[in-house]
Amino acid sequence: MSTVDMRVRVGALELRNPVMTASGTFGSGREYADFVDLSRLGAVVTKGVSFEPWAGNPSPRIVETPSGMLNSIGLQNPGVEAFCAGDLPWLAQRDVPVIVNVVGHRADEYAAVAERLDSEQAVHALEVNISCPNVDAGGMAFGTTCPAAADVVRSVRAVTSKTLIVKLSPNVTDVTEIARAVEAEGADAVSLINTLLGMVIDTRTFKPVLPRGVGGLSGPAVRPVAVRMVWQVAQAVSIPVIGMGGITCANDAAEFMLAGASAVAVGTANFIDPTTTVGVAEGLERFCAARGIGRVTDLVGAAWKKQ
Amino acid sequence: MSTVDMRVRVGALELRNPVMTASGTFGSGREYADFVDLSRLGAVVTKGVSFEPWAGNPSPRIVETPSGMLNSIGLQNPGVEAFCAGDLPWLAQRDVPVIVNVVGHRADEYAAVAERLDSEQAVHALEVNISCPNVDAGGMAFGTTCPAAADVVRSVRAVTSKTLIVKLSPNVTDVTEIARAVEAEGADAVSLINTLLGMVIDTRTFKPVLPRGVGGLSGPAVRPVAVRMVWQVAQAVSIPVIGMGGITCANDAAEFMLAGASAVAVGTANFIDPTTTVGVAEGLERFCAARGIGRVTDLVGAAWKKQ
Amino acid sequence: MCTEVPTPAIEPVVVVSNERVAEGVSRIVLDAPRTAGAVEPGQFVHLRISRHADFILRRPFSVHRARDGRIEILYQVVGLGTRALEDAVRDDVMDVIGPLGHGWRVPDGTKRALVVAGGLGAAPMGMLVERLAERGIEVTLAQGAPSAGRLLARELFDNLCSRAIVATDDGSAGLCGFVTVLSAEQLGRDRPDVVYVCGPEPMQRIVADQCAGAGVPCQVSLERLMGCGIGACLSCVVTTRNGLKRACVDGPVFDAADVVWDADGGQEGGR
Amino acid sequence: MCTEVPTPAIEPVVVVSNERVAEGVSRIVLDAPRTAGAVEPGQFVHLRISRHADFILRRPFSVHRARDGRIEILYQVVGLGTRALEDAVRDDVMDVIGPLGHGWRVPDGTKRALVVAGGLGAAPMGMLVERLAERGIEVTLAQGAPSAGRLLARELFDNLCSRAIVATDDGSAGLCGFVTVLSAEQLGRDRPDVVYVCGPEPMQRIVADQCAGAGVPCQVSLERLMGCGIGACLSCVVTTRNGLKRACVDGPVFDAADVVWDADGGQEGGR
Ligand SMILES: Cc1cc2nc3c(=O)[nH]c(=O)nc-3n(C[C@H](O)[C@H](O)[C@H](O)COP(=O)(O)OP(=O)(O)OC[C@H]3O[C@@H](n4cnc5c(N)ncnc54)[C@H](O)[C@@H]3O)c2cc1C
Ligand SMILES: Cc1cc2nc3c(=O)[nH]c(=O)nc-3n(C[C@H](O)[C@H](O)[C@H](O)COP(=O)(O)OP(=O)(O)OC[C@H]3O[C@@H](n4cnc5c(N)ncnc54)[C@H](O)[C@@H]3O)c2cc1C
Ligand SMILES: Cc1cc2nc3c(=O)[nH]c(=O)nc-3n(C[C@H](O)[C@H](O)[C@H](O)COP(=O)(O)O)c2cc1C
Ligand SMILES: Cc1cc2nc3c(=O)[nH]c(=O)nc-3n(C[C@H](O)[C@H](O)[C@H](O)COP(=O)(O)O)c2cc1C
Ligand code: FES
Ligand code: FES
Repeated sequence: MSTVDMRVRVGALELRNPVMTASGTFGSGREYADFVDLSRLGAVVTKGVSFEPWAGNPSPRIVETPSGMLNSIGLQNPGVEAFCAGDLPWLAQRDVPVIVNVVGHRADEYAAVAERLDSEQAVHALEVNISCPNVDAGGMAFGTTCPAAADVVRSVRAVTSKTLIVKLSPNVTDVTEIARAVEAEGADAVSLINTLLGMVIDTRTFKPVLPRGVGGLSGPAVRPVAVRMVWQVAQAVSIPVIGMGGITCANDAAEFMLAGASAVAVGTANFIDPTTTVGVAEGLERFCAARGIGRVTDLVGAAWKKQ
Repeated sequence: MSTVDMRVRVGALELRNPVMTASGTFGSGREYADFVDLSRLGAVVTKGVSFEPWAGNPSPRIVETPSGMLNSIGLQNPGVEAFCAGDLPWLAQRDVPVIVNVVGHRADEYAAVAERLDSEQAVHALEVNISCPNVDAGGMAFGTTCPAAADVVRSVRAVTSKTLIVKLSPNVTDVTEIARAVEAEGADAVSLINTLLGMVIDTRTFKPVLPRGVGGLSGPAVRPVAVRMVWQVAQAVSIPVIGMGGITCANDAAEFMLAGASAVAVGTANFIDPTTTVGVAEGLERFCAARGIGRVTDLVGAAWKKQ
Repeated sequence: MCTEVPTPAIEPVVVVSNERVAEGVSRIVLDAPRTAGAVEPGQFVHLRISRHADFILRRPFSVHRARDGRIEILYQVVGLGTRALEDAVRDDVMDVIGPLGHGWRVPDGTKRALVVAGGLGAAPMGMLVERLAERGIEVTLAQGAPSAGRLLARELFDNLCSRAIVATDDGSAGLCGFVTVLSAEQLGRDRPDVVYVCGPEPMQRIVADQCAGAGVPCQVSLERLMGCGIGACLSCVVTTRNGLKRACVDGPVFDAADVVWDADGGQEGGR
Repeated sequence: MCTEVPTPAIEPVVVVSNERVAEGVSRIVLDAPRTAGAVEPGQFVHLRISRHADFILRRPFSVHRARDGRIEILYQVVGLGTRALEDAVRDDVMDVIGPLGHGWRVPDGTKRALVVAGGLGAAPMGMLVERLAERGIEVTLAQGAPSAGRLLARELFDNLCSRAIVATDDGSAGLCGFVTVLSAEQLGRDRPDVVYVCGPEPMQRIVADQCAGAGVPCQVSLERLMGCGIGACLSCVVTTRNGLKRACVDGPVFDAADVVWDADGGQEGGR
């Protein structure tokens, strides 16, 4: 086999390779089991889980845009209890670290979910989503100011000893400021980017296509913005960065790692090719092998680190 | 001919139709004269003009991205005197309003350019660019905080009675805040969006493709973000909004007008089809005619205005 | 049928033919042995129209018929994807994920079925009518379209249905009016054991109401914008009496009695 | 030539043929009557490869030859656009903006010319050699490539040049080594009135230095990433002794003596 060491660390977690799934684009992992051997992924990140069940937003919930899409799913999910009873036991049987994406309307709701999950051995890490643009209360509102972001992270940190990842919003003037604020509150890693706030108006009906008006932009279209933010954040904090936004192939993933990401996540691309994640993982290994790079971690930040 | 009234107002300016050129993508207009009858456009917006000559950034200055491109031109221009001696007299002979994009490293430099142009009859309006991501001093730095934006606009307003448009940056948490700040200082209109800050890293060299690292993302990829911001700003201010970002056809232009833009500008699309501007103007007229819309201004904000 | 859902897979497919079959509607035939062998009536494929790449998502299409290792899709050109599909020529390579979703169910003891198809709603009915005919079930078809030139799959339906009646908006064939007039008549006259409906959602809803009134089980096939097509993204939800369901895996065929019409998705604000 | 620049225009073009002509290099022939009639040696077209739309910008290509209303382009597959170009087949429709740029100039009284082409640098030399031959100018060609299989347009050059000498990196044809060895020899031996150079920029620079040393006028054809292709966007700047020039309208051919190598664009920071 290969001689490339593909392992990476995110907090206390060691991943067998840097390729994870982006929250909300991979269901609970179960939906992709026909296409992907989950044990070949670095980690599975679940969709957002709230304390109570959330119904999500009205339809239509997606619309395609040039090289991307808007979504307005609105974090529909059955709540943390149903998650622990349903998807989690199934995931626990797979040989892959499980990271649960945590959402809430208020800081104490985030904490309640985190507390409930803290006791679940099958959960390896939490990803606190303070960046979903598709809910009125909570979500992105927490991710766009330092005090609000700090507040959520503090509440969650207080109730969990699991690896704590904070998912950042790109809809800010200075993403490094938010990254530093959550690092200061004890985040073990940051992940970025969540979706960019966007809108499509239907020129036949004269109304926005999505009932809520705005939605979250993802896919290749946003990749340059995501790479730029990873580059900025990786130089601003000393915790690991998980990079995502428009990754479709190993080359895209390498771009994020060179920008400073210790791990990467594949989102929208799963919809086009459900095997993208494994393809990226294998491709990244070949990418390193072809260049005589012995450890995938050697890529991390190579675009700016002094040799 | 048609019965659609295509005229729109931007400050004291009346344009024969809502379609302008986006600064920096249409040269001084002269370069497109082989392809476009300038008198069929609403206005020509020139590239950025500074007080002293600027050399711009090192090459390469552009890189293509999914449905878009990054540029790092860096506002290369011969300075306001050379502009007034060279391009301006040529433009003055065309039957089209001329809007000059004004740049500076400091507020007083912006004012110096504005003051010089104030005496030029051939200049119909100024577009103050506080949103260029491709210069270290000035540019976007002014467009991302309210006090800095207000400062530049105040300085310029003090020295010119011409129609004053302020070009806003999308790289902010809340674009409506900046829009309101410049409105309060006497801006007659706002234009948005300038480019999103992005980066592409070359996976062969392991370095950013652009020597400055970051560049400005434009083209269809950014359209959903631009439409969203126009929608937000048009509802937040009472001055006209000029919308741009990824417009390639009349349908795209209509989307911006429905979102609340009183006029639109075509940028990156000129590179692919140099006749795009006239095509958009004609198409917009057909768009209205086909729907029995008598005045193009009836489109403005129709996606959110109460009937 | 469809109690055992065949495992979906990604299958590269090759275009065999692609041509107009009615006003504004084309039929594309794809060489797709795996999918053709596994697909059940009412299921769909998620198609990647790969030569044109300025859109990125797949597009879902019902399998109209499947035989000899090939699948047939009837499609109408409505936007970017279907315009690109129309440009495909013989030997172009694409790929599908399929077969996907839960298709039509035939209740035990069914002797007589009514199939109601409006416009493109005829697309998922091809395999269904074939299957019903195979099982010796007597099929009445009520088909509607804007005009005679837009009635789809006439030959197939005429051959396999005991009765095929049509309605057109402009009266250019059959009854001048909506297909829902025909379905109402049929339900009154000749009580079927089950009714299958596909077409514009308002029409499906009217037929569902007619069936509810007549006490006849009714199945509808619902279309939603789809991201993943495999149950992961929650873009395709349908509101049912049992909560939100995903059209791509729980449907596209639903029991009409379960559907809560006009109420898709959660409340505003995601609370 | 090229004192009067023909007005550029957008012209729809149709693919006549598209095939491999050397290792990694293809030739596409386009039906383009207007451009073919107006183009001068050294000019280029800005090509929109329209059937593949996940890239959006045009791509610039030199016109290798132009006759009978057709233009020929020699191209190497290096990325997205050229990969798509390789997929084009007869009768595909694209469009070009052209002819663009300032081409090669022939100084008055020229009797002997040296043409130095490295790799794809042979592309803009086709029309040039034809034109020089027409005017009875004696042409020596020094051509380099990685290997014999990558030497382009051999027939054309052999027919029209008084002398054609080659160098390959692997020695599979001609001299084993760089073409700059040949150009140095030629300059020493048989003093030409003008030298034309195209190829990788470091090679062009070496030849330019050789010419400067020998006191022979030298023209180089520079490549830059191009946005608009018509002088508007300033993405293609070349640093010259007379300031920044745009490769698309002021070039791509420049007097080597004017070029400031390795210094493109302004200072960091745009000040
Ligand atoms: C399970 C399923 C089976 C289908 N079977 C068929 C079939 O057999 N034949 C056929 O022609 N079509 C079928 N469709 C619809 C088909 O998927 C769409 O017409 C197609 O995706 C449109 O793609 P486009 O790129 O051409 O249009 P787009 O550019 O994506 O959209 C054009 C317009 O059509 C609307 N639209 C697109 N998709 C849908 C949809 N699914 N429901 C409602 N409105 C939509 C959009 O909102 C937009 O207004 C099916 C859909 C589903 C969910
Ligand atoms: C005036 C002019 C004439 C040209 N004539 C020819 C010709 O006759 N035959 C030919 O094969 N090519 C020619 N080129 C180069 C050709 O334009 C590029 O190879 C082509 O644009 C690459 O497109 P792509 O999408 O395949 O590559 P991309 O995916 O755009 O890029 C692939 C790689 O090539 C690099 N690259 C792309 N374009 C250039 C460029 N212009 N200069 C330097 N590096 C570049 C990119 O930085 C990237 O690393 C010419 C360029 C110019 C400016
Ligand atoms: C349909 C959809 C649903 C998403 N749901 C979530 C979510 O529940 N929680 C979250 O943190 N991010 C969510 N995201 C954002 C993605 O995880 C990711 O950050 C973003 O899409 C950018 O990556 P991509 O371009 O690869 O998709 C969602 C994205 C999409 C497209
Ligand atoms: C090559 C290039 C140069 C630009 N130069 C300027 C400039 O000088 N001043 C300015 O305000 N905006 C400049 N812009 C931004 C455009 O005017 C416009 O705001 C942006 O590109 C979004 O529109 P588009 O997507 O239609 O290109 C430039 C954009 C490009 C692509
Ligand atoms: S399309 Fe993704 S869940 Fe149905
Ligand atoms: S390519 Fe735009 S100026 Fe040369």
